Amino acid sequence: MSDLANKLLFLPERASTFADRIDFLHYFVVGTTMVASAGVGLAALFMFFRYRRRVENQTTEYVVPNLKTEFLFVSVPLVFFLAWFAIGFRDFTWFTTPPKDSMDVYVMGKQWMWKFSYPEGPNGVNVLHVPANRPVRLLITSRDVIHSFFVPSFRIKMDALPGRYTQAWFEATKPGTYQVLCTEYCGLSHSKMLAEVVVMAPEDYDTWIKEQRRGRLQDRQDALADNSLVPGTARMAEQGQKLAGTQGCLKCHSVDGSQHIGPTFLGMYDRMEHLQDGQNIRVDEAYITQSMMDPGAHIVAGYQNVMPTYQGKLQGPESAAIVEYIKSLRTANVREGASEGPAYDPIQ
Amino acid sequence: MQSSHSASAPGGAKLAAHFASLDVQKHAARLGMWLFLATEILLFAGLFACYAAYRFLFPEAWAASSRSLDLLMGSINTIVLITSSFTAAMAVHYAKEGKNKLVGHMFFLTLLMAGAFLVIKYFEYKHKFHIGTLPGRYYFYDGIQVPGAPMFFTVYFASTALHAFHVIIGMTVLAIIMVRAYRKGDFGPNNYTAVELGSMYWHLVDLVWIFLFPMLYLV
Amino acid sequence: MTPSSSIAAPGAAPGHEAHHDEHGDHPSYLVDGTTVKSWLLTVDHKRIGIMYMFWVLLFFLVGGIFALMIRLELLTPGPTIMDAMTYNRTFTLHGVVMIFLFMIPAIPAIFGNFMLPLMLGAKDVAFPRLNLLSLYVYLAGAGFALWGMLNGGLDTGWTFYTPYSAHTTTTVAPVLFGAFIIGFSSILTGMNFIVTAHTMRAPGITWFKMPLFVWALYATSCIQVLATPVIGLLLLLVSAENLFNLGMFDVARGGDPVLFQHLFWFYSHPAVYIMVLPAFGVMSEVVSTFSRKNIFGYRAVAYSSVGIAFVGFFAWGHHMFVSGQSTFDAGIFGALSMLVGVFTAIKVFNWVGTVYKGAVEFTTPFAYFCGFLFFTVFGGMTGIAVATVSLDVAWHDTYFVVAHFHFIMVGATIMAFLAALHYWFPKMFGKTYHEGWGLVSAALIILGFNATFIPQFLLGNAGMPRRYYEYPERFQALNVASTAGASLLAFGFVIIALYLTWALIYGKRVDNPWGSKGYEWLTASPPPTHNFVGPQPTYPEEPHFYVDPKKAEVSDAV
Amino acid sequence: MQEHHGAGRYVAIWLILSVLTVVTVLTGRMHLPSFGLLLALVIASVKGTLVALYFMHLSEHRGANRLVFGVSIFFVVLLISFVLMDFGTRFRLANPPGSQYSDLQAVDIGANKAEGRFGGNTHEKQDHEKHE
Ligand code: HEA
Ligand code: HEA
Ligand code: HEC
Ligand code: CUA
Ligand SMILES: [Cu+2]
Repeated sequence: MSDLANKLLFLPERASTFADRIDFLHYFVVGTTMVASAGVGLAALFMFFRYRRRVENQTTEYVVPNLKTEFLFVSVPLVFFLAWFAIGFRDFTWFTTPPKDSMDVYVMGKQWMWKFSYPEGPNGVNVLHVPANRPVRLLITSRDVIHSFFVPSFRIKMDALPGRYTQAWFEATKPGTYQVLCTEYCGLSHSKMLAEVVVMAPEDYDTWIKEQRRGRLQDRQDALADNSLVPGTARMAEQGQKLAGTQGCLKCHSVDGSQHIGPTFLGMYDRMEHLQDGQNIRVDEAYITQSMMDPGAHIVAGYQNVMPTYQGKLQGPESAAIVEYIKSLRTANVREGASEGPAYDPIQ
Repeated sequence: MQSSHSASAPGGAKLAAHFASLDVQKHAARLGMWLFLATEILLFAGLFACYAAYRFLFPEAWAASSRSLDLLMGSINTIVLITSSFTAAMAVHYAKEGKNKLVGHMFFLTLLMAGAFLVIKYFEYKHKFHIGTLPGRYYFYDGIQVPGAPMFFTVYFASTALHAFHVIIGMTVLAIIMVRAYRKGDFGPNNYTAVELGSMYWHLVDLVWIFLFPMLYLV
Repeated sequence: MTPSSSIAAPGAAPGHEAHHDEHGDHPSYLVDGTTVKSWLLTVDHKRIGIMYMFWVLLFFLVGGIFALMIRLELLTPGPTIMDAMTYNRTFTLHGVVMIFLFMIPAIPAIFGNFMLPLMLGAKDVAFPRLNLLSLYVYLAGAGFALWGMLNGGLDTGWTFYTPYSAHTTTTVAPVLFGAFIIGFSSILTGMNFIVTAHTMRAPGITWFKMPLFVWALYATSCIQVLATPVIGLLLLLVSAENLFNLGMFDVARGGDPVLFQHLFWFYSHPAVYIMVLPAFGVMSEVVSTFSRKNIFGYRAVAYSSVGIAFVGFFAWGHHMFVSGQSTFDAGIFGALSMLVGVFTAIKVFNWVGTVYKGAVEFTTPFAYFCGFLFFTVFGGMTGIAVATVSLDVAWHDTYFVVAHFHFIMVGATIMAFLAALHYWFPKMFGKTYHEGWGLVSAALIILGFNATFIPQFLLGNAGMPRRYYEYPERFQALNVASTAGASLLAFGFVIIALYLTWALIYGKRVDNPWGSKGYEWLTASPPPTHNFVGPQPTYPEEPHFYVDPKKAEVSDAV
Repeated sequence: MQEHHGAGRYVAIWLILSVLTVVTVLTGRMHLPSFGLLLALVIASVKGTLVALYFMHLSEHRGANRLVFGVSIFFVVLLISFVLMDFGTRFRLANPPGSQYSDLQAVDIGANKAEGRFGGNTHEKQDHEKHE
């Protein structure tokens, strides 16, 4: 019965205890909505047929409601609404108070990918492994702007706020793979900020995490990752790498840390660069773009102003791809991994 | 068709064609002004909410930062503004009696004190730019080393700047009325709405400061 | 002129008033001065209303074109007609234009301006020059916003959430500043209406004899005056953040983005009632006129307008259930949101009660009323659904929310806007349109509307987030349905634009084609410049009094 | 409709306001521990009321004006109190780090001495990983 309702309402598969809890209320509310609106609509339609105008300038009776009617108008909806509120709020409190024995996973949203890390490792990108039938608490944060972690099959959602944690918990009920979507607008690739939750049978999960912690099967993570879910940024960085080659950036810039005609790309993103005129500047997206379009604007101390401009030679998306590439070469001077606490890089 | 002003009632007051009577017109003007003042109050409400939120979160930073402000200058400014409010109230008093010259004088005093207020504010700002108690990322003061301190100065600058902006608007309004009192001298028992509304605006500026002062200087 | 004389011959050929413009002693406001200057510098509330109408419809067209671009883009899961950046700008501008430039001024500034003084028996609004100023302030703000849109656009969504809005490289400041300025226009209109209602009522029109449209406008104006300044300040703070790094919401220094959301919704939730209350007011007039009945439960409807305006201020946190706001606050806001629903329900039931024992004529405005009734209940009840805290965890920021607010903004407010346009078209221009075309396009619009937005509810259930440029393939079928519906909807609007323009020029002359006994119909159509000729008309017991005077027996029950 | 009072009344109000200012400065200087801000705000409200009632003649204006003023103050209080309630009761880690309602330190949001944001916050990156 509820499967049929789910189909009719296009609800996704129900795969968490929270989903089991709220779906009934969902049918109740949506059902009442349909009945009430159809009822009001039909009542109006009926009255229109019943009380059609028969003569022009027809006069009518003066009808006013008595107190009982008005009381009915107020109390019937109020009873429904308060009941929904009561049930809804009870479930919401349940959702916002994770059980004591839940397992913690740190989630970090970042333009435009999700990172997951377990308190004692491992870290992963865009794939979250959890055991079925055990409560899991997500401590969610963001590195840049607000994101929101949404798993339709679990019916859960929680915003990721930069520089602080929010929490959400769930208990998955059946093994499988479920999609994670970002539901707070976060910029260009908001719609590509997808990830997935892999729910494993508890025993499988235990062996999985043991292997991960032993650090032997590092690439297993990648094998599990569905390629179509690799975030746009990753693809962009790849593209940027190609472009850097074809556009000749790599003739002057190394990617291994060695100095060449220009400063190395390795670790360039987000470092403080000392300029010729004595100023310091943080290398960010804007600065990198500017360096490509107008290289003479800021000269890095110790280098010549020989870099050609790429104004007009690179399309917008191309330069963005190169920026992503350079960003992907950042070194560990920025704290990685949510398990170290919320790190926040202001996007300057 | 564009005849919003037509009939002229005794006492110099003009009755616009669409109002029933002078009394109604005055009531309308006052009510309009109060509504406008309500919008001003709610404009500052946003800042008060930011203030309250951050003060709630960072009480130590608030206490420390507020002590770095110059209480003497702040207190002087408060007295100055209260006094200017008093002269503005007196202007209405004289307007009702038709003493246009005194109305002008009172507003002149008000303007003078408003000027003084701004000058003192200027020195306070200058000092802050000097020692580095500035909003957000511009903050470079070593004296206060508590999280939240830059936030205090963000709130400080946002609210005092918005207030100062209101002071300047108020000064413009009062200056116009002052000139009218001196030049035309047509205020009288039946025609003092302009003076009254202008001074109401000024009182609001004062009112906001009455709250800003303890909030910023006396936490 | 007595009331009875003005409504003696409904739908009849041109009454004597209609000829005034020809012999010129009391020309209608439309022809009293024909120079451009006489329009641009007018202080006549009616002309100001007409000028607003021009601009507001223009911005509706702009917003509608953006909407169609969105729908086209979402036809396929991948890129269809534009790139991601353009899409993000498109939905932002769609939201900004529709809300700030179209919906907020739509009914109050056009029909409110035009009808309010007529309904109160006043010669004008209390501050005619402020009224004109509000128009120019609006245009200045719109100019700023458009300039910003053309010079780079803005990609934050209409909610401007920080920290994204503080850091995006698109042109945030001009658009925000434009919206800030438009806020002043909204405040000016609101102040004017409140003061007008307080001071300019003609003798005999007491508070509880005011037409319900006036009550609705009054409540709307209170919200405008009290809420708008808060967003004004907020827009300034965000611009300052974006331009100078003021740091009020700067996370790295202890700022809190959720505080931004509190301030934003403190305005924007009441603002949705700025958009819908005037619509409710219009519908109260329409349903009375076309069922020739006094409003069932006049006082209840009047009070509920004020009630909605008041409790509307207590509900803002329901937009932030999963934003990191506390559970406690979520509970309070969730509970208080329910109260708004009760007040709206009172209105809905009383409208239905008005049709009861009426004498209904099914005309274009009444067709829109029927659509409106269904959409309001459905849209409103889905509002209650998303206000149910636990359910919103799943629905927040999905297409379910998009469908909810379009149901109530397009479904309720635009239906009311169209009803008002048709109902008062004869009042404003003294001419009438072709009823057949009216009904056809109403049918198209109601159908197209359902086809556009019902699939979106299902999309939301299925889990499609909003503001998505690309989406997983499983959502495509419903998106195609929605796009198809949108084209039907657009088609309906084009037909309306055509026949109304035609009617403006060639329409049949009429005075009071509906035989309405609303107060605004007591004067000629179109009204003369000062609204009344000669002494002020005396006002009957109450507006919309269609009782046969001979057997004025009053049945005080249902 | 409006009575006309002598100037004495304004002088009196002015004197009271000045005295209250001095009082609030003095009590403010004492840095009263918990109720200092409260006291200051009470004094400010008294002053504000005086200004509104007498300088702005609210005491003589019609009810509608009083209603407008009262309602606007009410909404200010509403806004502030709901916002504070949120901060006070939300999940602690969701409050800004370094604040009194969060268990996280300011360094967690990237503040450090070198960049001169909060200055020398001595809590180095430490054992805050274990939130319990
Ligand atoms: C005109 C505009 C308008 C109106 C009137 C409303 C009305 C309501 N809205 Fe809506 N809303 C929006 C415009 C509007 N909304 C917009 C634009 C957004 C999205 C903003 C964004 O994020 O971009 C939004 C989002 C929104 C949310 C946030 C969703 C989310 O992001 O997660 C919520 C949550 O509570 C909500 C609730 C409500 C409620 C409770 C009402 C109530 O007022 C509805 C009351 C009406 C009724 C309840 C119908 C009448 C009832 C009956 C006839 C009774 C039926 C009988 C029985 C029960 C027996 N709205
Ligand atoms: C009043 C407000 C309003 C109105 C009327 C509309 C109308 C429409 N809206 Fe929109 N919409 C919003 C307010 C509104 N919207 C807001 C606030 C958002 C959120 C933005 C955000 O996320 O930030 C949104 C978002 C939004 C989205 C989600 C985008 C996303 O999240 O990715 C979609 C998608 O389908 C959509 C579609 C439509 C459609 C098809 C219409 C159609 O109903 C439009 C039909 C209209 C026309 C086709 C115009 C036809 C006009 C004429 C032909 C001219 C007539 C001229 C004369 C009479 C002179 N809207
Ligand atoms: C002819 C050699 C040359 C080529 C080709 C070249 N660069 Fe450079 N680049 C330099 C030099 C030299 C500097 C340092 C001087 C300056 O800042 O302009 C530099 C600086 C930069 C900087 C600023 C680095 C910093 O640390 O501040 C960026 C970013 C950059 N280049 C990106 C690129 C990209 C992307 C391309 C290819 C599309 C490219 N460069 C091609 C020579 C080159
Ligand atoms: Cu991340 Cu949207
Ligand atoms: Cu809302």
